[in-house]
Amino acid sequence: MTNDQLKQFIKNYTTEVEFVDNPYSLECIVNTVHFYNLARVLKESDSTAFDFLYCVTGIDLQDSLGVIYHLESTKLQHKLILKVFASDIDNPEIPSVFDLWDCAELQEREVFDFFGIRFLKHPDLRRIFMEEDWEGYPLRKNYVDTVNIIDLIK
Amino acid sequence: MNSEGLILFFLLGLTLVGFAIVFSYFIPRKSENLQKYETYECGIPTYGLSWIQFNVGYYLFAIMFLIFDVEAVFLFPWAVVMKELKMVAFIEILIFFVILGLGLMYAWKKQALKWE
Amino acid sequence: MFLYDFSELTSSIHNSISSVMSPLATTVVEMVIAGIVFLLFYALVGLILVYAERKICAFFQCRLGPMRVGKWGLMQTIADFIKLLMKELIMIKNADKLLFNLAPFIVIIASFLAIGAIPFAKGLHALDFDIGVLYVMAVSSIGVLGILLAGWSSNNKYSLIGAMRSGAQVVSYELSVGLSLMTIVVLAGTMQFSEIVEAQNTGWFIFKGHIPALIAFVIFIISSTAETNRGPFDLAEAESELTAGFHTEYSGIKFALFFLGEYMNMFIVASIAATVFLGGWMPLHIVGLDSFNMIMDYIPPFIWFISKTAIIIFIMMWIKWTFPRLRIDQLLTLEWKYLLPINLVNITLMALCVLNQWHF
Amino acid sequence: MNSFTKYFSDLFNGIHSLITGLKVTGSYFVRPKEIVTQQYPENRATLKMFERFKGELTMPHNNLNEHDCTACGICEMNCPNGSIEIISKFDVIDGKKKKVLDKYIYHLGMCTFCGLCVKTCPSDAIIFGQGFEHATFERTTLNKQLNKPGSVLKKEVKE
Amino acid sequence: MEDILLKNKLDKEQEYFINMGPQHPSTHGVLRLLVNLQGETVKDLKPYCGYIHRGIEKMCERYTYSQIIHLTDRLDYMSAHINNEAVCLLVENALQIEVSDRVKYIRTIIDELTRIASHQLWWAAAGMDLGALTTFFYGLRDREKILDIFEETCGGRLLVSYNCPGGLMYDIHPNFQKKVKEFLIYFKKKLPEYDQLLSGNVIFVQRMKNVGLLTKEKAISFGVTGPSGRASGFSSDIRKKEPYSAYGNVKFKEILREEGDSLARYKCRIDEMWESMNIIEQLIDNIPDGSYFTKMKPIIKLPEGEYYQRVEACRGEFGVYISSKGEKNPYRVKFRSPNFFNLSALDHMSRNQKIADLVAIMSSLDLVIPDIDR
Repeated sequence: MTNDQLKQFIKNYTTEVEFVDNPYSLECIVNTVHFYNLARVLKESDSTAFDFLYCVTGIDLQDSLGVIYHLESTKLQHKLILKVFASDIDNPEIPSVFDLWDCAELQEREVFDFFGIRFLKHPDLRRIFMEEDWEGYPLRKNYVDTVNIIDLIK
Repeated sequence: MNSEGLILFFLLGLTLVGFAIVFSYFIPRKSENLQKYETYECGIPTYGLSWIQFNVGYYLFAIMFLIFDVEAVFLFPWAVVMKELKMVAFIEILIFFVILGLGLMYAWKKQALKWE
Repeated sequence: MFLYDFSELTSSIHNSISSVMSPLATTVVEMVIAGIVFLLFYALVGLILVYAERKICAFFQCRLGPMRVGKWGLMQTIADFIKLLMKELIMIKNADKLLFNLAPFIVIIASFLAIGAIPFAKGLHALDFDIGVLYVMAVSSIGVLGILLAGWSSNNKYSLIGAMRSGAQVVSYELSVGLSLMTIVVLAGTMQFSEIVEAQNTGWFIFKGHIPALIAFVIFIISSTAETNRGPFDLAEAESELTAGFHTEYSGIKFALFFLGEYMNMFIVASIAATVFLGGWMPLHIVGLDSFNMIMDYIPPFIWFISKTAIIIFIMMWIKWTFPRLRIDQLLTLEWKYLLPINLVNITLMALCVLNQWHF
Repeated sequence: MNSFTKYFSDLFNGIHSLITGLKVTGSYFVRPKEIVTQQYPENRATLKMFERFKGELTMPHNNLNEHDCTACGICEMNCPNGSIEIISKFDVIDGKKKKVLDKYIYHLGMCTFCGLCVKTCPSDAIIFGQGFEHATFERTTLNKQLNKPGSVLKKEVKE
Repeated sequence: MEDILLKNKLDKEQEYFINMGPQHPSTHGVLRLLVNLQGETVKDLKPYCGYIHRGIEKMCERYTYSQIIHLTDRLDYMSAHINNEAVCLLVENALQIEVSDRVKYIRTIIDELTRIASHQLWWAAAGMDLGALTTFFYGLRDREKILDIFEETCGGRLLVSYNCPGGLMYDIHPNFQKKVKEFLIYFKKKLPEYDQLLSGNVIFVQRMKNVGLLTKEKAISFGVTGPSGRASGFSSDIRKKEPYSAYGNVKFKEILREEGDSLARYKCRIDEMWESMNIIEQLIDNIPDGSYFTKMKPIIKLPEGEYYQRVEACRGEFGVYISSKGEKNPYRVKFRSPNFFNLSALDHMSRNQKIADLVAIMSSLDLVIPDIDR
């Protein structure tokens, strides 16, 4: 599918989306309400068949926290970047897609660990890299590290 | 000198280990450390008991061994007298082996030899 | 025929001692002498084997091995032994203290009992039972009890799995060891080691018994390697999965004793193989080459025995440093589905050979 | 019958594969020439590193005890770990106040040998040396001063 | 009711948990696996990461683009040069800088040398994990030859830091081509020995065959890429899919297998070594003349936007995601590390296998822990 066809496909499903044309691939920003169902359709529909989730990135845009899903279809060779933002910084919640892509389980744990985004219905949402009792979410922009090695060196 | 020999070799083993352990009980410097006396499990405290009922697979083979080894013991006297008794012994042991072999085949077919 | 006979030497010592002492004192003095000799021999063999293994494995691996302590690193094992002796013995908090301490005793005593029954040369033979083969098999399998106790008493999960594996493995391979030795007993008609060696005066059993003896020899090497818990059958201490298996919690000299026990067991099974299959201390004779046979006779029987043992030990090391470790189910499949049936057929074949005088 | 032949073919293929493996290790055993061990401290005299080897940062001086460093600070800026510290002073040369190098401090303990300092240095004042024996008992000995005491900037660079 | 509770409690006590790692020989680093055992059989396992987490993504937010490169070395240290290349390609593509063909060729050759070196170490460690200790020394011996080539040209052995945005740090050493050709001749003799020692060995084959099965669907779903994924039939080679550097100019096969077991993963890597040698052979004599470095502004600023660059590292697809606000530091950097994705499939693959199989599966996945933790 070309980018335009993809756009049309997604628009047919929901209109509450925003598209950004990126030289790398099509970007699609969706809200948390429609996100899970859109992801499910994109994965399960035969005309899109996004079966390969190859990167899950958390991002802190200061006014909102988001997760970026890089999707690819191994059958149809097209790509899509799916973005979802949670605007409630104090209690960000995004539906989990662990049942659509198996790799998402660990990846979402990583995002939870660093950004504090809670993935709804995730089976085992614990910190993965940091200790269980670590305070704060290190990759957020407003995170203040009391012992900042980088500051110590500079 | 055979029976004394047995005692001698038993004592030898006892002396070697006993001396070594006594020696290294008194000579090396000791250090106290709480972590030192913990069970080693890659640096993580042990989780749960380690003395629990264990997989039956190991015992199954012990039982199999018991069956076959007891029968193998019968073979030793046969092996010694084989040269004298000649044909009689051979036919007898052939029958014995057939039975033993059938037992093995039975265990094989029953998947008792398969590790679970 | 033989230039060297130690029975005269031992009996002369016995006579000279008993002429000045009471029979009880004679026995005690003789035992002390024999004890010291065997203790020294035991320690020496242990040290040499550890050094040999390190050097040989290094050469297999394109390395030099120990080179620093002494010329060619000859003093390395002694240095290691002293180091281990100076290490503190650690007793794990949750361990079963009695059994934990008992385990190294069992391993070492079992190997001592077995080493006594080995004929090093004519007359140089401490325990010569008429059921020698059975005796050696019996005492050498006591050793596994030590491993089981060590693994169980450590209260460590790795150790327990290692001990369990070792148990299943040793009891399985015990059968093959017994049956392959029995193949030769059929040919020799005796279980006494001295007589087995004497019977090979006219030719080693591996030549005399040709095909069945050769098969028995191969099976014996495989199953005895397994019985001594050496690679590729070292499942009990499989370091890539169980860190150190049954001796994970042992430190210092106790660990060294397990280590020593393992090497001594290797020596014992190698020397039994040399005795039973390769003619023990008998020199190599080739029919028709009388001058060659004469020269061979001049080499002392002790040297013959040691060199045969060394060759078998070398083969065992070669195997260890080449093959990957077996999995537990592969191990048991090998024994129960390959070695055991082949062994049973092989004994029948050997009996047939003996019956029809097919052997040489 | 099929499983019977399979049993024996498995057995013989297995034995054959094991012997192939034994041959490889055995062939190395009888060829001690293939041994690759380097006996390190003993071969110090013959051991030579390649000229590009990044052992440690050094500042070459010529025999007049002069170096090329103008204390511009580009290397310090580019270093990701802060392992370079340039302490400059102001000297009066020909009546003009000029910034010259006082101390070039190099923290070897923090260096990751990325090579950005050497690459970006505009006057090629620093290079990587071949020394690799850095083991010391104290961390402080890893902080080195690269410019030799009393060294000055090279004449032609000064102009 | 009480009975059920009691039974549950007993079942709980009968569960046998073993920690493999962080100090364990088979995890090749500081990974901890909590394995639930039933006898020798693995019921399930949970990975615990983070023992070597250094916060590289956070550090990158403070670094300039050329400084980021030296940190990517330290992710998957076995494919250091390939990781560097990912960042360089991203910056070059974003700024639309065209590097010379010489740079592309040299990068590709060193990429493939890195791949061979990585697979050599993997082969060495795979043998060691299964108890054949000799392989470790043979593998490292051959790898040393490549490291010497790296040392002569790049100045580093493991963490080469040879790439920089716009080209290379310095030109290749005059001996480079000669040494690489010598290495190819040498290694073509040694690689069959690997097969003789391990690949054909009956013990080895039986330990690897049908162990740790991963179907193609699961491999895609878990995102298992690289040789591990290709062994399941997942055609994921970025070198073919989105050719970068000089991969478009060479002919090579993508190694694909259908079985999806540990043996297939093993064979994939062995075949990849042959294929890498094939690629190097095509390139080594044809390195074009040209500049090794395209001059760039001293301070690199990426235009505002988001960029993603993927390359084929030794263990799978390595990706860099950079979100830029137009400043000299990136706003957010994310490394898509192949090992983290491969690790997620470990639990699925090792269920109902033996504990010895777990070791075989881990060695066939070839995990590098610093890449998981970042």
